[in-house]
Amino acid sequence: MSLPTSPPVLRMAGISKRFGALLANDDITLELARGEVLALLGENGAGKSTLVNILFGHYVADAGHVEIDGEALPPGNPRAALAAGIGMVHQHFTLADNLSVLDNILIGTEPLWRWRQGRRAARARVEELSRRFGLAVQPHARVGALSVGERQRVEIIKALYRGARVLILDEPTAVLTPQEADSLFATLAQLIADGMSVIFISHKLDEVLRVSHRVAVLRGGRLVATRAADATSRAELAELMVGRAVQMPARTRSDARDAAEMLADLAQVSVPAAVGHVALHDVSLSLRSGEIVGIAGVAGNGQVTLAEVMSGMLAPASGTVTIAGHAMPADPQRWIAAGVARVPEDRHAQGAVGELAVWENAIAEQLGQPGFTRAGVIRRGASRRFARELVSRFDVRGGGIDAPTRTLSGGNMQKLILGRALSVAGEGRVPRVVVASQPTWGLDIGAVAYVHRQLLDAADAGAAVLLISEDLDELMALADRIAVMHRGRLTEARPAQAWTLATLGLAMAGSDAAPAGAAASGGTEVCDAA
Amino acid sequence: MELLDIITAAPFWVAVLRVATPLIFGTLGVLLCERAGVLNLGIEGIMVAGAFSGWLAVYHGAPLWGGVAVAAAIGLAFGLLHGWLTVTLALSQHVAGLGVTMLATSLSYYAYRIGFASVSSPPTITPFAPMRWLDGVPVLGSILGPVLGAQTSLTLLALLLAPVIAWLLYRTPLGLAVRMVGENPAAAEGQGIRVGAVRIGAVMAGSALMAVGGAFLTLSAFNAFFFNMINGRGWICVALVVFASWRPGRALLGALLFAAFDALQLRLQQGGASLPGLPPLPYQLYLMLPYVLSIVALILVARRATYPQALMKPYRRGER
Amino acid sequence: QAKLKVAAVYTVPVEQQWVSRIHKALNEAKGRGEVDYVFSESVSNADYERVLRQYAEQGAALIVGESFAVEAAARKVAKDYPKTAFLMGSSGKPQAPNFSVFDNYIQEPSYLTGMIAGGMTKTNHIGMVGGYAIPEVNRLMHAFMEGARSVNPKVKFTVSFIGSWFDPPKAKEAAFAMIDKGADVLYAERFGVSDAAKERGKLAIGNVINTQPQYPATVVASALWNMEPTIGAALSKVKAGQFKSEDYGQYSLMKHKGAELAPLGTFEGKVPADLMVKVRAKEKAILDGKDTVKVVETEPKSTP
Amino acid sequence: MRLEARPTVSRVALVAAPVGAVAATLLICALLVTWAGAPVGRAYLSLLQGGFGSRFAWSETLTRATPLMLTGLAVAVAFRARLFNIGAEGQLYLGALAAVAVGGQVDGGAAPWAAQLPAGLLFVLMVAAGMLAGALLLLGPAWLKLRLGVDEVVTTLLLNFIVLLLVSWMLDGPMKDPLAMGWPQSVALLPDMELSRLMERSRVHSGLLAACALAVAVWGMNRYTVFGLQMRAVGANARAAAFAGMPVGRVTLLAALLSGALAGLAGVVEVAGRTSYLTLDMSPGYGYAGVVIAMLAGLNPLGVVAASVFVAGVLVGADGMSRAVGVPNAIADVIVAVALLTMLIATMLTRYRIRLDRVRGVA
Ligand SMILES: Nc1ncnc2c1ncn2[C@@H]1O[C@H](COP(=O)(O)OP(=O)(O)OP(=O)(O)O)[C@@H](O)[C@H]1O
Ligand SMILES: Nc1ncnc2c1ncn2[C@@H]1O[C@H](COP(=O)(O)OP(=O)(O)OP(=O)(O)O)[C@@H](O)[C@H]1O
Ligand SMILES: [Mg+2]
Ligand SMILES: [Mg+2]
Repeated sequence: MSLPTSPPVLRMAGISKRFGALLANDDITLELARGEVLALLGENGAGKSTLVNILFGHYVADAGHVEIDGEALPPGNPRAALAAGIGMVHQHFTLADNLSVLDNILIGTEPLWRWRQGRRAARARVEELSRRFGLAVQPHARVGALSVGERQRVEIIKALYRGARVLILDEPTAVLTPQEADSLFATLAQLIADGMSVIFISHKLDEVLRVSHRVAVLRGGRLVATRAADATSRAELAELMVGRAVQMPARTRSDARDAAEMLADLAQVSVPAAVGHVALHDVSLSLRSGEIVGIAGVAGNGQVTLAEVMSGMLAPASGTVTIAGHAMPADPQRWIAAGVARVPEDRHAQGAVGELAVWENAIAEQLGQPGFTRAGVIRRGASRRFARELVSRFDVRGGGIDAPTRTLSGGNMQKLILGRALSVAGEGRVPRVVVASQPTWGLDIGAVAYVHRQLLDAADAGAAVLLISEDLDELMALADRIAVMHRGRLTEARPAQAWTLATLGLAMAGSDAAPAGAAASGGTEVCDAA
Repeated sequence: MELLDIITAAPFWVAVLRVATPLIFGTLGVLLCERAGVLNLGIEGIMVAGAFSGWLAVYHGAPLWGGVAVAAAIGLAFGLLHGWLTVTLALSQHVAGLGVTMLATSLSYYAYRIGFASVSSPPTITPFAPMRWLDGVPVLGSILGPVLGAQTSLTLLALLLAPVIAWLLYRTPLGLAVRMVGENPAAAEGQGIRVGAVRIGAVMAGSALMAVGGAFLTLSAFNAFFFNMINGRGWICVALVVFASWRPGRALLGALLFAAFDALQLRLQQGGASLPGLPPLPYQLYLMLPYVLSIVALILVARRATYPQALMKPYRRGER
Repeated sequence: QAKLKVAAVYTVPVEQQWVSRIHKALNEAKGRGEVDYVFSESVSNADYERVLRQYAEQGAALIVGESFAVEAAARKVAKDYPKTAFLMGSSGKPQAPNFSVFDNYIQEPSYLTGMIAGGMTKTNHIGMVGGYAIPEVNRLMHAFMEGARSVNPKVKFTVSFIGSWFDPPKAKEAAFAMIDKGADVLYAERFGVSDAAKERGKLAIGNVINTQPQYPATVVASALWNMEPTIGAALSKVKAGQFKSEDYGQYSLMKHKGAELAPLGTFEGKVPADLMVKVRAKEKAILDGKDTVKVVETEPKSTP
Repeated sequence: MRLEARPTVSRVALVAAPVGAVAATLLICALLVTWAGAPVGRAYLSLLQGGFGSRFAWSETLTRATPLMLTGLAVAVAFRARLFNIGAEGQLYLGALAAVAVGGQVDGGAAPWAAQLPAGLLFVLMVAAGMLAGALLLLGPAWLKLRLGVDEVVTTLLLNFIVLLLVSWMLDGPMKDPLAMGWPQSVALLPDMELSRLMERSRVHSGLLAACALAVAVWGMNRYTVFGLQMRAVGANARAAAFAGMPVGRVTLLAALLSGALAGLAGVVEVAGRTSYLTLDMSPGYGYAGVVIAMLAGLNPLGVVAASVFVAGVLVGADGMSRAVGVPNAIADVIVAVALLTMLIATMLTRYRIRLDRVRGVA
C-alpha cells in the first residue's frame, strides 16, 4: 500500500515512560496521517502497549505529550482522548462479563446525570454499525457468554460507536483464526476508506506488511526505525526488532517412533460444560514415546479443558485417561508422581504463585518427595540447592532464588515453570509425558527458541509431548502429528506434513475439509531469512 | 394454629415494617457500595453516627427532616473517608471498614458525652409521627392504612427507595457506570468513566443511606440516643446483601424477611409455654432464629449468586 | 476539712437506670461539697479490675461500683487495698475488712406498683419486658406479679426478655407485640417500653426511676430506688473511720427510704380510690415492719 | 491523585512510617482533647505513663495484649490462607465455654469424672477442649465456602451472634453457677486450672508466654514447614497451588482449624488467666480487634505480638488518660481507630507514592 499524504491527525512528541528502574518508552516521537494504518512492531516488552496506553491516557508519560489535530491532549485522561476521537481496543479485553453487549458499548457515551438511557436508539445504532462493517453481535447477549472473536467485535464496535477517528488496535489478531483475522482486515479497509486512521500492533509480520502503510519498530523502549510498508521486507523488520538473527530449532523427523511405547492415552473422554471451561465430546488421542503431538484450535474451543484433564486437574465424566498403562485419577499429585511434566497455559494464574520466592515455586510440585522435606519440615538446604541448579540450568534470570516470583519477567517465569515441570521425574531422568499449553505465549524470540529446544530434547529423550498451541507456525515447526480442536471435538491426529496453514485454519473454523498433503520443512530454519 | 394467627394479623406486619426500615436503608446502602466494588464494613459505625447526629440536630431545634439531612451528611462524610481509604489509597477494604466503624462509633460516643456530660436519663426529642393521614385516603386508606398508616414517613421513604435504586442501577447512565466500576474498572476507565469518582460517589451515597437507617432508630423508632443503639444491625445488612445477590428488590425482600423472623421470634417467645407441642424454649433460642435462618438462606442462594466481579479488588490506575 | 475522695466505676453509661441512681446520689453529695467525685462509665469487664486499682492507687477513700460480673476480681482488689472502702453492688456477701455490698432491693414498692397495675388493667393482661433474666430483675418482676395477683386473681402476664441491657427500639418492639396480644398495662423494666405504651395509649409502670415526667399520660406509678440512704450511710462511716464490711442492702428498703412508691402525680385521682386504700394499707404495713414482700429470684414465666 | 509503586522500599521509610502515623494520630486526637477542654500536654503524658510508664502500666498493657495476640494470630493464619475469618469473637467465647465445661467446678469441687484425673492431664484436656471448640466453629464456614461458595465473611459474622446467644443460654441454664446468686455467669474453674501470675499484684499471667511462644511457632510454621508453604501458596493463588499438586481443600480446612483453635485458645486463656469464670461480656471485642491487629502486623505472626502490645498500650494508656484529665473514655477507642487508619496509610506510603497529576484544562 502507498503512503497517503495528508496533515497528521495525531502526533506523539518525545514520549518517555519509566516503570521503576525500567525505561519502557524512551523519547518516542511518531505521527499518524489521516487514513493511514501505522503498524507498531517490537519484541515483547518493547514498549508498544505502554506507548498506546499513554496515547489513550491510561498511563501518564514522564515526559512528552500527545497532540490531536495540533492540540495537546491532557495527560492521563481517557475521557479527553475519547472526546478527541481516539478509540482503543486493548491487548487484553476490557469488557464486563456480567453485563450485556449493549451495556458495554453504551457505558460512558451518555452524560451520567440523566434519568434514563437512550437504549432503543443505541441499539439501533449498534445494529446499524454491525451491519455496515460486518461485525455481527447480539446487543442483548451477556458478554461472559461470547466467544473471543465476538468479544473482539464488541471492542471494535465500542470504538466505532463513539465515532472514533483514530483507532488503536493492540494485537487484535493474536487470538483470532486466520479467517477471523481476514474479516477484521476487510472491516479495517472499509474504515480507512471512511477516513479513519489506525495504529495496529501485531507480532505477525505478514499481516503487518499486508495491512499497514507504515511500520514503526520499537526496541527496548526506543523507536529504532520507521519504514514504508512497501519499501521493506519481513527480513528487515525482524532484524530491526531483535537486533540480530535468531536460530529457531525445528523438528528432525524419524519414522522409528511409530513402533514406540504408548505413553499417554485418552479414550472417548467427555466433560460436560461448566463455569470456566468448554465441554469435551468423545476425545480420543494417544501419544507414543518420542513423539510430539500438536493440538491446534481457536481459543475457547476446549483446549483449556483438555489441558486440565491432561494435567490431572479435571476428572472426565466418561472415558479413560491412562499414563503408561495406568488409569489416572484427577489428582495433580499422582500425575506428577507418574512423571508427567505439566506446563499450564496461564503462568501467572496457574503456573506459579507470584508471592512465593523463586525457590519455593521451584520445589512446589515436589513437596511430597523425601529429598525436600522431612517430617513435614522443608529441608531448606537441599531445596535451595535444587532451585539454584534449576535456575542456572534453565537460565532463569531475575533477582535470584529468594526474589518473589512475580518480579520475574514473563519469559523468565516461563523458564522457571518449564524447568520445574521437566525435573519432576527426578535428577537425571526425563519425564514420561510432557503436557505443554501455549508454552511460548508472550515470550520473545530468544525465549521461544529456548523453550522449543527443551521440548524437542524431551521428545528426543523418549518423552511423549502434547503441545497445545494457537500458534500454527509453532505447531508446524515442532509437531509430528497435529489434531484440531473445534467446539470440544478433536479431529484425528494427522501427520504434520498432511496439513497446510490454510487447511488448519479451515479445520479450526469447523470446516471438515480434508487436509491436502503439503511438504513440511525440515532441518534448521533461520527465522525470516530470505 | 397460633403461628398462622400471628402472621395474618395486621399488627405483626406493622412490626415487620418498623423493624425492617433501618435494615432496608442499611442493606440498600451496602448494596450501592458493593455494586461499585467496595465492601463497606464501616456500616455499623456509620449507623451509630447517623443515629447520633440526626438526633442531636433535632435535639438542638432542627426540624425532623433536618435531622435526617444532617445524618445523611454525616454519612456522606464517613463515606468519603471510607472511599478515600479504599478507593484512592486502595487499602484493605476489610480493615478500613472496621476502622471506620471504630472511629465513627467512638467519635459519636465521645461527642455525646462532651455534649451531655452529666445527664441522669437520656434526653429525648419528639420523633416522627405515624402517617395516620393515610387512613383518610380513599380506597388506598382502607387497604394500606392499618399497616402503612402506623409507620412514619421514613419507612415509606425506605420502601420507595428500593425501586428507585433499582431504576437508578438498571435504567440510568449513572447506574450503569456504578455497575461497570464494580464489574471491571479498567473497562469503565477505557470508556471514559472516572472510576475513582464513581466508586467514591457510590460509597458516599451508600453510607448516607446507612446513616439515615441509623437515624431512623433515634428519630422514628425511638426518641433518644443510646450507647450500643445499633447493636449489630449493620452486620446484618452486610449479610442481607449477599443473601439478596446484590439486587435491590431482593434486598428489600431480605430485609423484610429478616424483620419478619425477628418480629415472629418476639411473638413466639411471648407465646411461651402456650405454643402447642413445644416445651418452653429458652428465649435465646428465639433470638437466634433470625441469624440461623439467615445462614440457611445464604446457603440456599450461594450457588446462584453472581457477585460484582471487582468486589474487594482495589483498582490502581496504570498497574497491572 | 479536706473533701472525701470518692470514685465510682460503672460498666454501663450513667444514663442507665440502675447506675443513674448511684450517680445521682453521689452527684448530690458532691453538690453539697461533701466529696470529690470522679467516675468511669462503660468500663468493660476486662478493664474493671484495672480501673478499680487505679482509683485505689490514686487514693480514693471510697470506691463505689458494681461487681456483679467481676466479683472475684473486685474482691481481690479490695484485699490488696485494705485502707480503701469498697461499696459494691453485688449479690454476694460482704468481705472483711473493707468490702461492703448493696443491691436494689425495691421489691416492696414493686409489689405496690403491681397492685396498682392489677387494678388498672381492663383486659386483665399485663406485659413485662426485661433485659436478661437475672435475680435483680426477677425478684422485682415476681414481687410485681404477686402484687397484681393480690388485687386481681384473673390477671395474666406475658413476660419477655430482649437479650440486651440496651436496645430501646427492641424493647419497644417487644412491648408492641404484647399490646398486640391484648396487654394494656406494661411493666417498663427497660427503656423503650413506656414509649410503646404511650404511642398506643396504654399504661406503663416505672421501675427504679420515675419516668412520669417524660410520659405524664402513660406512667401510672413507679417503684423508686433511692441510693441516698446507702451512700449517706457509707460516707458517714468512712468519715468516722468506721467503715467495715457490711451488707448495705437494708438501706434500699422502704423503711430506710431506700425505696418508695413514687407519687401518683398526674394519675392522682385516676387510680380507683378503693384500690389506693389497699395499696396504702400494704405500704404502711411494710413500713411498720408488719408485712414483708417475698423475694423470689427464679426466672419469671408468662402465664400459660 | 493517584498511586505509583515505588521501585524499592527504603529503610528510612520503614522507620518513618510508624513514627509519622503516631505523630499524625496524636495531632488529630489533640483536637478532640482540646475540644473537651483538657490540657493536651498533660493528657498525652498520662497516656504514655498509663500505657507504658510503670510496672503497673506494663502489667496491664501485657494483660490486655495477651488475648489480642491470640485472636490476632488466629486472624493472621486464616487471612494468610485467604479465609476471611471475622468470627474470632464467637470462637473465643465457644473456646471459653468449652474450657469451663471441662475445667469448671461442680458443687465446689472437681466433677466426678475429673476428680480421677491428675490436674496436669485435666488442664491439657481443658485447653484442648477450648481449642477444639473454636476450631470446629470455623470449620463449618470454611467447609461451606469450599463446597458451596458461601461467603465466609458473612457466615463467621453471623455465627458470632449465634454463639453469644448460645453462651447466654448456657449461662442461664446448664452451666450457670449456682453460687452466682442467679447472675448469668458460669461456674468458676477449679483452682488448679488457673494460670499462674507472672508478677506479684498484677494480672499478667502465663497466657502471655503461651501467646508469644505460639507467635514464634506460627512464624516458624509459615517459614519452615510444608504446611506453612502450602498455606501461603493457597492463600496467594489457590489455582496455582492446586496445579502444583497441593491439596487446596485440605490446606484451607486445616488453616481454618488452626485459626479457630487459636481464637478458642484466646477464650481459654482469658478464663484461666484472668476471670476464672465466663460471663457474657468477658470480651470487649477481642475477636474484631484481632482483624485490626493482624492487618497492622501485615499478617506476620511476630508483628502480631508487637501490634498487640501497641494497641493494648494505647487503649490502656488512653483509658487512664481519660480519667486523669477528665475527658470521656470513648477517647481511647478514638485514638486506637485513628492510629489504625494512619498506620495503614503510612505502611501503604512506604510502598507507593502519591502523585498529584497536573490537570490541564480539558477542552
Ligand atoms: N504497569 C506497569 N508496571 C510496571 N512495568 C510495566 C507496566 N506496564 C508495562 N511494564 C513494563 O514495561 C515494558 C513494556 O511493556 P509493554 O506492555 O509496553 O510491552 P509490549 O511492547 O506491549 O509487549 P507485548 O508484545 O508483550 O505486548 C515491559 O517490560 C513491561 O514489563
Ligand atoms: N506490575 C508490575 N509491577 C512491577 N514490575 C513489573 C510489573 N509488571 C512487570 N514488571 C517488571 O517488568 C519487567 C518485564 O516484565 P514482563 O512480564 O512484561 O516481561 P517482558 O518484558 O514481556 O519479558 P519477556 O518477554 O522476556 O517475558 C519484569 O522485570 C518485571 O519485574
Ligand atoms: Mg510482555
Ligand atoms: Mg503489549
